Amino acid sequence: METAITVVLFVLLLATAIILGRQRNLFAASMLTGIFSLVSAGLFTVMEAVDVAFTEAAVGAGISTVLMLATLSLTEDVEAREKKISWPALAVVVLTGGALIYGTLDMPNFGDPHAVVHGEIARYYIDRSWDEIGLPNMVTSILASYRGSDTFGELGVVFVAGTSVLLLLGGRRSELPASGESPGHERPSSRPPGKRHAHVREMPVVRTVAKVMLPYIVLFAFYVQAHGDFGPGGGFQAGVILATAFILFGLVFGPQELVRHVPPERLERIMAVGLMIYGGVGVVAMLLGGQFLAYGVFTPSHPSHGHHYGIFMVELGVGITVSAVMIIIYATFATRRPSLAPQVVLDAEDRCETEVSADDVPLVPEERALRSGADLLAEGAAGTDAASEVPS
Amino acid sequence: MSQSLGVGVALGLPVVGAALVALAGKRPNVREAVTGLTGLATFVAVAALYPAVVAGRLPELQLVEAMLPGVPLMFRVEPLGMLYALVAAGLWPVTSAYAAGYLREHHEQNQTRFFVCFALSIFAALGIAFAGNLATLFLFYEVLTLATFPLVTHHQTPEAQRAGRVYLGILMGTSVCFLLLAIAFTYYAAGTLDFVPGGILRGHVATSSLPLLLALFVYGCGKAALMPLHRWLPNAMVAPTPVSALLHAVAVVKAGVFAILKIVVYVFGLDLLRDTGASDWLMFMASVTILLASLIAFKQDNLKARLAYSTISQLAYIVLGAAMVTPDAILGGGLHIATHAVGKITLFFCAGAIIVTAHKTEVSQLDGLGKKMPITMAAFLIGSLSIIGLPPTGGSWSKWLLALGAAEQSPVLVGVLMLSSLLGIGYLLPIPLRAFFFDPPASPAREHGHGHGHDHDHGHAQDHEHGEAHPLMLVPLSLTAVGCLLLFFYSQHVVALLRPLVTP
Amino acid sequence: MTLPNVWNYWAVVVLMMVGLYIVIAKPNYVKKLMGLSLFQVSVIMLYVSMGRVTGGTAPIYILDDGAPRPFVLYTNPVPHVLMLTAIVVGIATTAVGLALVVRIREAYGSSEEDVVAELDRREVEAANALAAQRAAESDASSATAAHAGASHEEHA
Amino acid sequence: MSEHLPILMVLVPLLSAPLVVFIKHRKASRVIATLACALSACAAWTLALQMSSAVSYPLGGWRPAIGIELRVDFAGAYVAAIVSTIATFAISLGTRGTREDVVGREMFFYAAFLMCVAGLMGMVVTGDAFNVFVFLEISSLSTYTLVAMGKERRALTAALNYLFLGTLGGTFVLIGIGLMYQMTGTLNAAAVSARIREVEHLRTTHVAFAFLAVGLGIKLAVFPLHQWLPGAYSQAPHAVSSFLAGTATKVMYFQLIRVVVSFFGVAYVFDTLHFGDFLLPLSLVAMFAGSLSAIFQPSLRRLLAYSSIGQVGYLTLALSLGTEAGLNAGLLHLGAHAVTKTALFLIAAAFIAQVGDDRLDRLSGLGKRYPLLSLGFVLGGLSLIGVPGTVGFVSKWALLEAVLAGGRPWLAFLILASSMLAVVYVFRVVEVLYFRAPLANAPPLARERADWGSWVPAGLLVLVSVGLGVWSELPSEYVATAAQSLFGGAR
Repeated sequence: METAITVVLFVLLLATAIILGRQRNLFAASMLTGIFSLVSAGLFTVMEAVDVAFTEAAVGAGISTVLMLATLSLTEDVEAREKKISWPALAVVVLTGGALIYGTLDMPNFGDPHAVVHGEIARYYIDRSWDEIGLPNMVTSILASYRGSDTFGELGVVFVAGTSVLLLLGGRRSELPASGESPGHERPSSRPPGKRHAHVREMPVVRTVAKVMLPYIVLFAFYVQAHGDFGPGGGFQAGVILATAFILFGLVFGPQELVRHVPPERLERIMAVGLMIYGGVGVVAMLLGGQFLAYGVFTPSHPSHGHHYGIFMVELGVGITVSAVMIIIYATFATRRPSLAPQVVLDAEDRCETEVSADDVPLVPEERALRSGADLLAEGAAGTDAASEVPS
Repeated sequence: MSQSLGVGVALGLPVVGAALVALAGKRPNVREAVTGLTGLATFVAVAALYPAVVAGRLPELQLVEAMLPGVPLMFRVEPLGMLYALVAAGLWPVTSAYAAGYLREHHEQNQTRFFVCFALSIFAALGIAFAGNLATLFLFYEVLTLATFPLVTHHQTPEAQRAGRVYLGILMGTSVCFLLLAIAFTYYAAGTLDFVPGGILRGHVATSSLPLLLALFVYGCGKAALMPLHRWLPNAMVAPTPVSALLHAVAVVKAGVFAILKIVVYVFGLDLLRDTGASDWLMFMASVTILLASLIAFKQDNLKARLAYSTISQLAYIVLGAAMVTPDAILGGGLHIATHAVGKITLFFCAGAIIVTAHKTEVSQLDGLGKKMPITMAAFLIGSLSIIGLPPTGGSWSKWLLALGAAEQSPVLVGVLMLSSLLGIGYLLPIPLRAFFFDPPASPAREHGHGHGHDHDHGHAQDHEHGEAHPLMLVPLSLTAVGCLLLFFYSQHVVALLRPLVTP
Repeated sequence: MTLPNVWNYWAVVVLMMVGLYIVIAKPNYVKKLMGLSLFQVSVIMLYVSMGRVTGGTAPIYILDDGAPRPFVLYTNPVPHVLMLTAIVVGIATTAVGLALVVRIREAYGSSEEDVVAELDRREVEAANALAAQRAAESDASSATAAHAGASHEEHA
Repeated sequence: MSEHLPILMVLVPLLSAPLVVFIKHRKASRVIATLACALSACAAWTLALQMSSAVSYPLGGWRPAIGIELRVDFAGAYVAAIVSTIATFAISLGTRGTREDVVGREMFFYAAFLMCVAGLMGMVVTGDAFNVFVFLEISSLSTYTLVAMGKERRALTAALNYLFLGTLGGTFVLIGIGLMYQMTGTLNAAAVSARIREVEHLRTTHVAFAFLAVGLGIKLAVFPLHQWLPGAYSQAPHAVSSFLAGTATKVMYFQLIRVVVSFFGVAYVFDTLHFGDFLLPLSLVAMFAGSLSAIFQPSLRRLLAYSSIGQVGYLTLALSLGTEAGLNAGLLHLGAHAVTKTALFLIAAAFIAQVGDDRLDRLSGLGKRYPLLSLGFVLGGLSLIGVPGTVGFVSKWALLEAVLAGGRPWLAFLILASSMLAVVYVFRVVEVLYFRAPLANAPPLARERADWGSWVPAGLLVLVSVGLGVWSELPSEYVATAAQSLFGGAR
């Protein structure tokens, strides 16, 4: 049974991947990446990797898709031209794949419980983590305590991502629209006249549903944050979910509105705070005479309690930074004021020709800036045919 | 202790001089005064070491514990180095006086850079002379190359830059590719780099690979200008004449042959070479170089170029002496370092004086010059005799000793020496002869209508009146000419100094 | 020889290679990034597969009144932990990459590799041409200077 | 406190980064960043000089292999000291040469820089395979951004290409770690090397090593995988290019050594896999191709970047010998080249600050105008060539001895021949600086005043590279013990 499901999922994944490779319309392609992540999340669940599945679903299917759409709203939304099959690339791929296949030949059977991987170390975690730390979710114990510094570094990566995006795109925010009524209303559509589609933000249903949903999403985020010790979840997933709440808000009511309510300056500080909390916990442990991140020293009498406190704080730090960074990244992308630089394409003789791509024409910057992934989604069809107007 | 201090002083003075010169750059008089004074002081400091060396108490100075693992940066003044240092340091003040006159007459640019690099080259030469092990020798060898590079490219004209590239390419290339390789191999094989009387290689290197190692050393010392690595020397003649004089007759080229001699004596050891015959091929190459270079010198009309090729051939004498590894040959080679230095620097001084005073660069233009510049041409005559090896000049002794050594080895080599001396007569003596006994050309344009763009350049220079060279040039060249004669009478001291090399 | 039962590793490898091919072969930067994330997700699958234990449950203790039930077969939790980190790295890389793509689109007016490369090549060529021209001019002047110096040296 | 040194040298920059962002003050952020690097350097040096044997630091108090262990041996301390010191020198350049929109948001620049330092330091000190990957990604990600901050728009493409290649490299490393973990069931260096014996005949193990080697090879710019390097080095802001030139490839090289020696073991890698036979030819090609293309570069920083590719060739060549002497030479050259190349990039930065751009023809005849800078470049260049009296010579000498001890004199000759190419490209610059007439029609200088912010560190590094060339026993002895302890008993 399980095998059957796995096979089906793999087939789906392969199909998605190949279509993604051939798909020239990048909106569709980014949708496909989202689908790919979702299906693989399913695969992870089948393989009992619930935390991974959870995270992959939240990140891969959620955040990264939104980011790609936001990017596409600032760049072309279609590949210039189908490239012939590239033999060198194929050679590299075949070589690498061949090496990997060759490597699998001496692997233990799939799912073999006696494989070396499941040996001493894994045994130790499974057998001892309950007594040493006392959390039902082993993943959380390992992640936050046994391999705590990995997670610290992981948080560092998130922080770097936030910093980098701010450094790269934070420079040019499109200024806020005249305050007062929330934007999105009676704004001229971002589409050239003639092919005007209903604007997502003008759909009362969407706005109402969003209004209703937001609190629950936030609530769920806090639940995941708190429940990470007992079930799948934890700071990272919680942070992402919290961020998605804000991102949804941004999508529906416009990123300008989001930025107005959640000023990026504050977010930047918050994102720093989370990392400092995590490091701080470790440093405190050092000051109390233990090693970095040795939570046991908090309550020498009863180390496992110390671990509870430590892990709680650490997860908190993770949640804070992750959510802050995710919101920052989305907001920075969505509020980036695009340049009206005309698109440059290669003509037959590889001489560059400059020309204005179709959807640059009718837009003034502010408006274009306000378009975000969701609109483009709603106008997916229009997006494609607008794109197909780009001579290639 | 005081001895090692003396070594330090001798090495330090040129550096100090360079610094002072750089500081005094703005005021030429101060600058040249400083140069001259440091020159004299250095000579005194070097000479002060002489008694100790003769007495066999070799002064030592160790600067750094381990410049390389197990290899200190240290100096030991042994006889050969003493001789080389004396020659270099002794001719420096003379040359700097000459250079002062020459550069001023010549209105050269960048004179400060010139004098600074000059002092540094002397520093490097002394370092090579006193080097106590191969690593130290190599260090100063490279310093010498780098310090002379700006002197070669001094004029900064495209051709000067081209010459500079050849110079750096050959000298640095050979030293990095061959010499360093040889040194590294020596260290790997023998475990030490010290100069030890009797050599350090015996029993460490297979007899079959000895010739190869010797070749790496000999051609690694590209400064010895042994064919086929001689191209850089004629190229370097674009440099101002004082440079050609001191560096390309004394410091640089002698550094090459000196290094070869020192390596043969203290790294290989005469006995080892004699037993294995590893240096036979070198005798051949040296002989070839001697003859070929002399023949080429014949064809050179440009005075400095002719002198350059004569230098190449004379250097090969010393290499030959090293290759013959008989006591007399070694002594002769060592002595030839001194005699050829004095003789050749005289010739270059004269050539420079002629260029500056009479604006003549070609041999064929010198007819009748003896009347206008008698002293200069007389000095030139003496120098030529010394180079050829005729009495009453020092050159005769070194040639004699070399001939003795050659006689021990094989009659062919004696023939080579004789032949090359004849060639020397052929390409050197005509110059003073023309100067004294030919009539000045009525119109050089007619006489040499075929060749020499120079003639047209100098067409107007021919008739402009000039007398003897500027005293600042005349005095030095007379001094060195006298030196050639003195060496004839006092060369036994030099031989006595070198004797320990061959009698361990 | 009997092949070990590793067919799903092979499936993973195939997915990986599709991603890799997209990264290398596709000219569009966004597409490349998509391929990159495909590649990374497949690597995650590789890890998760190696952590799988047939019949094992998710690595969360099954508690009977506050104590873990004995003799339960759990999946190996370590790969899961590692892959949580890997996922984060992946999204971080994607974000930075996309930001760069946006900047490039603004600077070059294109997000296609070959176009951008072409534009760069021209920029370089133009700079070289300018330099060559500058050098030529000043060489002309310095040559005259040098000649002056040379003749100087002869008719001083 | 001293037992915490290993983690401190990572933690100080890693925690200063959020601090900088939190304080959000332009001047303060620069001061904090410099202080953080300096502190981390102090920690590294103290550890390096006081340690008597390899130091192990169990993070979280868990015993190694259960938790993550930081493991610093002599070589690690040596590399860490170099990295943090060079970071201190490089950061002193501040945000010179960054694109204009950094102005006002310097704190993010410094934060990214600090994270980059922290990542590299972390890679050096950690003894856990996956932890290496995490820190690798920290440093890489911040590096991409920092490179993109360069002035010209080509910096952006350079950064993105680096991102693609670098991420592929990182993912290859990840795959390699995964297969290694699958075969040994542990991620801890010591534990892995203890168990590799049992599985070293398995094909999976071979592939694991192959992927680790290729992945690190990309980050290390081993010859065919070096395309990212010239763009990244020549386009990045000055602080970044100086820092990367000195450290990035070096740390990766150290990681490769660790993978070979500490994880898989020399015997397995060289006797079973014949890794040397793959690495040696690549190194030779790199030595010649890198230096050769350096000769024809129109701009100073591209020239230096290509020379770096050549120098990496020496490093990998030393490793490919698979002997302790080779390791010794490699570590020596790592330090020597780090110091020299950073000094040269700092000098290039100073020239750019004065002249405006680093095209060679713009530098003609500046030797007289900037005697100090030019002299510095000459000395640095000599050390690059390996002229005696410079630290470059010491390492080249060690390399020669190692090669000769390996019984391959022809290899020694090739090394020296390739360093002739270094002579060519260095003296090409020297010629331009000293023996060319200044451009008659040169545009006016960008700035007249001396730019001490970059002159002083450059001068210091040049002095170091010359001083250590003469008093070479200081580095030689330490590195000898390092190589010995790293290699000890490996064969």
